[in-house]
Amino acid sequence: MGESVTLTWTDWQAVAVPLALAIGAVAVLLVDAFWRSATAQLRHTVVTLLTGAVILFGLVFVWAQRDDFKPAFCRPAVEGPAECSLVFEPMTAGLWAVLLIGGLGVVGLSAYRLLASDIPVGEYHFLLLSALSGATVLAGARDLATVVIGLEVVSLPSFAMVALRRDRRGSEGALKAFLVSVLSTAVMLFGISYLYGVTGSLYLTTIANRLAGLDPDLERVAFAAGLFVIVGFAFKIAAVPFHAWLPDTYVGAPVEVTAFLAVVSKSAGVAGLLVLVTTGIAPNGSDLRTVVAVLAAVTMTVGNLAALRQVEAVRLLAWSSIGQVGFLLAPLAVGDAQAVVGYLAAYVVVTLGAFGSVAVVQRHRPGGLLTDYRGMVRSEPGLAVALIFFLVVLAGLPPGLAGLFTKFAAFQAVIDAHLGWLAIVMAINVMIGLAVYLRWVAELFRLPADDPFSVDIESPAVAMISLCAATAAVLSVLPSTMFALAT
Amino acid sequence: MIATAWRVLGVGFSLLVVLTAGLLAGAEPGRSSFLNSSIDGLTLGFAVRTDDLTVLLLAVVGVVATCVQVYSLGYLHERPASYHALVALFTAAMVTVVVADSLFLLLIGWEVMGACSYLLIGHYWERRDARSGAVKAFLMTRLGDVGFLFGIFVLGVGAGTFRISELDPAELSSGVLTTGTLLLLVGVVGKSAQVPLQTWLPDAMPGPSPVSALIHAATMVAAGVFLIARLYDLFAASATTLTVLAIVASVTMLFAALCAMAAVEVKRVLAWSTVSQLAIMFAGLSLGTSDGRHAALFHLVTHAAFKGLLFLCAGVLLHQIGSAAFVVLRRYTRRGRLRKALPVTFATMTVGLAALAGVPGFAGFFSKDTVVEAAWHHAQDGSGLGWVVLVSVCLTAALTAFYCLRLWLWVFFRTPALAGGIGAFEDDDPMADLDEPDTSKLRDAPWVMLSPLVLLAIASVVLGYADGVHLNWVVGLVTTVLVLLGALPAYSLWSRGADPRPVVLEREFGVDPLYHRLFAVPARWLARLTVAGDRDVIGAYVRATGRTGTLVSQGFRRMQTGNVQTYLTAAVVGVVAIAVLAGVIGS
Amino acid sequence: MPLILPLLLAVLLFCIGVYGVLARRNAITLLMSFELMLNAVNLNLVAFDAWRLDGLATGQTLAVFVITLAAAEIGLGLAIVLLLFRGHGHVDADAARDLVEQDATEQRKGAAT
Amino acid sequence: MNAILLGILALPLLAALALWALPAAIGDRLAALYGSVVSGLVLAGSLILWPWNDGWFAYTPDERALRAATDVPWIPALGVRFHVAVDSISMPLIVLTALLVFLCCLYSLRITPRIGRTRSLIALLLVIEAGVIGTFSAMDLVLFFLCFEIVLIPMWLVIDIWGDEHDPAGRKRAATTFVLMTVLGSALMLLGFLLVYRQAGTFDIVRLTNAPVLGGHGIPLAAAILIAVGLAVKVPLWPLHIWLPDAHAKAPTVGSVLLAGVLLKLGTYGMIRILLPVLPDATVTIAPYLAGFSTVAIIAGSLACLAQTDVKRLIAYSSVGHMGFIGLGISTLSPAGLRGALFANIAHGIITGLLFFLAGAIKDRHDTSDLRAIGRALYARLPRIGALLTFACLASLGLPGLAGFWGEMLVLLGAYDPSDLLPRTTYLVLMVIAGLGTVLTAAYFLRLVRNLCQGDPAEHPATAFAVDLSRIELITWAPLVALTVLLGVWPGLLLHQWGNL
Repeated sequence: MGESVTLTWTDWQAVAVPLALAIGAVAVLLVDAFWRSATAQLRHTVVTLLTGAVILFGLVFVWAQRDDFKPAFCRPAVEGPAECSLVFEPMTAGLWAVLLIGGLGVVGLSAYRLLASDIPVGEYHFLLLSALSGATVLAGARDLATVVIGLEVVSLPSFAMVALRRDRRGSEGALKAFLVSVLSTAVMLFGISYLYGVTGSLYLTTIANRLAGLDPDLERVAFAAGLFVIVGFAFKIAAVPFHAWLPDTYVGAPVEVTAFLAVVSKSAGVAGLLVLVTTGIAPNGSDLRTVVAVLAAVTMTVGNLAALRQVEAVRLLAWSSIGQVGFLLAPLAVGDAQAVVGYLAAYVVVTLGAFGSVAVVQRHRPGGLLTDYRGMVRSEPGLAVALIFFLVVLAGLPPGLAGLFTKFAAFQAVIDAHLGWLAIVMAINVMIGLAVYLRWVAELFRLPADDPFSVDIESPAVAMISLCAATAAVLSVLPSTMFALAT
Repeated sequence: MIATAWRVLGVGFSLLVVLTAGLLAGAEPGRSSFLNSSIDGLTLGFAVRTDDLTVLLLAVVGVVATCVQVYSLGYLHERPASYHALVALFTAAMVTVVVADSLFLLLIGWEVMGACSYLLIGHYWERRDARSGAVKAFLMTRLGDVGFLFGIFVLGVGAGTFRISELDPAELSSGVLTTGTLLLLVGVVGKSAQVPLQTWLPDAMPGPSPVSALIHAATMVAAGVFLIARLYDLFAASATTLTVLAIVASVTMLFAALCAMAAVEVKRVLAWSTVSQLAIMFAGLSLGTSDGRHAALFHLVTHAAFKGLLFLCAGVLLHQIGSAAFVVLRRYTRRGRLRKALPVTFATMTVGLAALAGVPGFAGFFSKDTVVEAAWHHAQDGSGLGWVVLVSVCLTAALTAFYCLRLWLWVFFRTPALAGGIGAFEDDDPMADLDEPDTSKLRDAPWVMLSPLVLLAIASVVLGYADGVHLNWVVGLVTTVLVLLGALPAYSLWSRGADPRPVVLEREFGVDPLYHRLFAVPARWLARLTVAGDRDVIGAYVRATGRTGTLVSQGFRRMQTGNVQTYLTAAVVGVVAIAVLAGVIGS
Repeated sequence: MPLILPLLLAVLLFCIGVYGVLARRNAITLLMSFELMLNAVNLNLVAFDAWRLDGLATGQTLAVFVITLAAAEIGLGLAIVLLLFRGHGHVDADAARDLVEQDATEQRKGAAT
Repeated sequence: MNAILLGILALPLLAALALWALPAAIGDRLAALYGSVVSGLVLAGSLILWPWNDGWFAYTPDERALRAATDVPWIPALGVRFHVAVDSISMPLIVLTALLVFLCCLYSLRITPRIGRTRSLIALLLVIEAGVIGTFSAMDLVLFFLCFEIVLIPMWLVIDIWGDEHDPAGRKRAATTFVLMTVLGSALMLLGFLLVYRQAGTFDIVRLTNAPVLGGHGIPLAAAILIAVGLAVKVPLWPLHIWLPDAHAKAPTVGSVLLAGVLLKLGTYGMIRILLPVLPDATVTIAPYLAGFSTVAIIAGSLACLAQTDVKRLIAYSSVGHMGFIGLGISTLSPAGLRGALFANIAHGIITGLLFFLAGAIKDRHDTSDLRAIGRALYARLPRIGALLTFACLASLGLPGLAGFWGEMLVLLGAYDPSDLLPRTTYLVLMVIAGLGTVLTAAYFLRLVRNLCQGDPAEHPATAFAVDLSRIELITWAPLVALTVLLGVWPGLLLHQWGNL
């Protein structure tokens, strides 16, 4: 019988951010629910500011503690180092920063006049903050129970957000995401149960230690269990072949929510998988890593190929995000946290920007076809240049150096791990990915357009897109900032 | 205005060359090098030298070029600016070859000449035969030049220098020497139109006649002879090369003379005669003796005079009548008009033909005899090569006399037997259905054209005595007899009005079609094959990649059915698949 | 009781759950199938806990978590199903196909109009 | 000094950004003038920077030859530094780039593609210039890769937007093929760089040159192959050349000029700068194959030219052959061959630039580049352009006395006497084949002159708008003609640069 777990000041510090987000979530809900007298604009603005403030607090907190190592909810282990449920360390800081920046971006995209008017503001922000809270927990989790809880706290609000508009499309999208996710949770839990069975612990470090000295008979069981856990996350991040729900859900949800799914939800999944792979179930040299590498190769290839002929902007982004996840999985498969976090950072920023731009266009042209963007470089030069920049970053070509260097880091990680075949697949996918994005860029440049897109863009959108572009530009010039997120 | 400037420049430049030759005559040999850069111990750069050979060639080039430039003032009316500029450039290139002491400088002149000849032969680019002749000239000489370049590599790398004056046969291994000189010989064969690269020269005849004169007399083809004379130490040190050269020369001189016997156009006869005469020079050089070299150079000089003269004469015919085909000329001759209307041309051409045929007293007689004599001496020294050369030169002398006389008689004289008929050339008369030509306006060319003729005609006689007359009477007698032996059949055939031309000779041994079939046709096929390969093999892969991408993409779109249970099924199947795959990896 | 029996039962339950998810069309049935799967997990956890004599009772604790989680999921699931029913008038999971990509030609037509 | 280098790197980029910031309404002429001034400044800067006689730093002690170096850490996490410097390997290419861009801008003062949008075109040209100069001065593998890629999207846009206006689908396809093949190649090249990094622990070219990755098999060989393939796409070496004819044929005149004159050199420069010094042993292993493919490129390119019916395609294919010579020169690993390759780089840039200018002029005047549609007897209709075309063709076929000769001659000399580590007999065979390739080269250029310039003018009457050489054309082409002659008669001008090679 171990000693009882007592909460210390360090524990509180480590969970401060998730806690603050959760409290913020409740506060937002309360404000929206009980302050009915204010005008919609005022209420919306206050809610936005409140949400933003909470997330900003989290960011500042992360920034202040970025170099610290703060384990929380620890107890001395039977063997080996202390077992902790949640750890704040530099990698966590990097992941939290990415998640929070993503959340902040989504809040910005959901500012007044941007968010569809039929979405209840309070619930929306409540769900957003809840999911963020879960995401941060997931990124810091060091035991499987916390992982499961964190994952669910991210997922369930996301589905609610997809369906928040309460229309046919939203409900269908939510249903698809929900069903696939629940199946994945069940599979993952099934795997966890076996993992627990063979190792007798849920703490990742302990599992890692015990896996090393496992009875060979049980090794197969442990491997299968680990596989199930990874497959659970593969659903979450929509790795092929567990991706099919993603395009439909992305198209069905409001664009802001899609941005949320693509940025926060997906990052959370990657963060969780990263934690699992690096600290727990897939130690260096494990066959599970090979499985992840295979998943990476298949995911990026299928994602990019499917994106090749899409004619709708959101669907193209959906498929391309699958491709991007493939690229993320590649350094993940070799346990290179730095490359993963860096990639995630660039991905989050430009995906936000891209969805922001798409949201602007979609609000005025609901069709959402790529042809709607024709000639925009002349009619809406600012927006077009920003969008082109985002796309080029996603493709990983100059001037989008942020994307180039994150891909570079991914290549480097893979090469250092002697996965030559994966590197070749990645190289081919760089080409396919470029083909995907160039089609869109070409539309933007095509002149003359019959009916060019030209509107008065809402100022919050301008601010958000400019911010994303500026951040991406800074990351391009100083790519080391991205990689400094997790050192 | 511009044309006038270029005319002045052209004539002036040629005169300058003559003047330079005059100034350099008797001066101390000198050398200097410039613009050098060194690569890996090899110096790559330019160098010039002046010595007797240089001066001799400069004089020849200068005089012929001056004659051609002056003659062209009257001859050429279309696009004179580019013409005169190119002739000047042509001359300059030859001068470069002559003064070069660096193999690369020599190569520059060598190939610029090729380019100039291409451009000048194609001067009448409206004409199909001029176009193809020009291309052919350039390509065949270029083919030889590749060998020439490789020869430079072999010798230069072997000797560690590209300076001609520093190439010492004693320091070169015999393998390098033989390979290098043989490769150089390839270039020479191409440039001087020897067998097997002989076909371009006759086809180059559509060019303006003065250009032909320049090419055949002083530049281009003479460069080959000059080159061997310049590198004579090297060539003489390699017995293999000399043997090859002798065989090439012997075959060429007979081949070309035979072709000339059946040609039915003045310029074509002359072109073949050039090939044949050059072969005589090469034969002299192939002896490997200083006598032989001297004989060859002597023949080069006299040949420059009479061949230049002959081509300029042919130019007059072309200029005044519009054609140099036998059949056209016969239309005038059968009325006896040609000789009377063009007295100066007739006279000078007679001199030229006599010199070419080796009629005693004319320059060609002496120079050819020197070659024969050198060969004779060499043969007496016990050289088989000498005998080969001797026999072939003697035979060629007879054949030369035949075609010269044939040309002279058929062009200028009525045939009593034909009683005013055109004769044996009627078959290929392009104007057979035309009316009789109006001969009344036919008159000799203006004096600006005739004066070079006269000058060269004088040279064609005088030059024979320039070297001092040391005639070997036996040799002289033998060659004279041979000339007579050659001339008699020509006369008797003419007087009977017959001109039997064996088909094989008329087709020039079928070499040209053979080359066409051997090289041009396969090249065209290969070209089509390459294009098709790019399009249907390499390009097909690229296109197929793109199409596969599109198809796969469409496939993925199809798989996106919208049915969530399909997705779930796919996912479960995916789990199983990954489990199986992992099992495979794990085991 | 040997460990193998509850494990076999759990596998059986899980497989029935998977079958239900794949074979049934009614969304409610699907939710029930998920319940089955999660309960299989619970069974596993408790069985392993008992087998291992885990002093921390980790397995049981996680089982409680899973029960809570399942409740939350079903709650949200039912809400979504209700929404689906409101929008579509039925609760067939495989009949909700609005979001499937239209055929390219149709889309072009749509863009033209 | 390093300020100048940084200046000529930054100036075009900033100027391009500034140009885009200007309103779209500014006149085409003004934009072109702006571009001319900027690129003129870059040209001036590059001329000031030209180091005389210092040679390649790989062959000089103490890195004396490296000039204008700037070396600051950039991304420490990845081991990437911002390290730029020039030596006499890169400097002539930089000057060539600056010159060609300058001439293109100057040309655009009067003659622009019919599609218009000159402002953007000029800006893209400036971006390309910055990228190319960056590639030529990068001393860090990652920076090299980066600059290598900078060029892609602008060039893609240039072809996609301003390309052949009669064939929108074709130009789109050409642009996409170009960009995708190059991106795949450069991604593979990046893999090679990363392998080098894994072996040597640095991306710095200077350090790698001083302490190369030795060993001719295993990882160094894999790295060398990957790098060579990546660069070969750009060169382009047969059979990776398939993007080239379309891209050149469909691109606008200035695009073709830059594509052929400058962009192709990135590949060969990379081979000389990276492959040889960094992976010396592995390069020896792959050199014979490289030489073989180069020779095939010479022959295949020339043969393909013989069957072309489009003047721009023909010139494009001729680049395949010429670049094959350069590849052969590099693969001899001998001083003569390398210098030949370097010289031919410059000469090809000048001559093919001129040829594409001429082809563009002919195309503009006839609204097609199809030889059959243009008709013959250009000498009669456009005598000056015809004469210039003939001149350029003669230069391009390697006529001694013009710039095209020396490079190819030195390449053949290098093949005659290759590095001692290489199989000489193989190279002798390749030399002979390449020599025959020069004859084929002559054949297709003469065929071009014959089919285009010569012919009976009566059959091909002049079109009404056919204006012979305009003043702006004269001004832009004159430097190229002059350089062709100057380098032809004085090759030492450049050869001196590589003194200690």
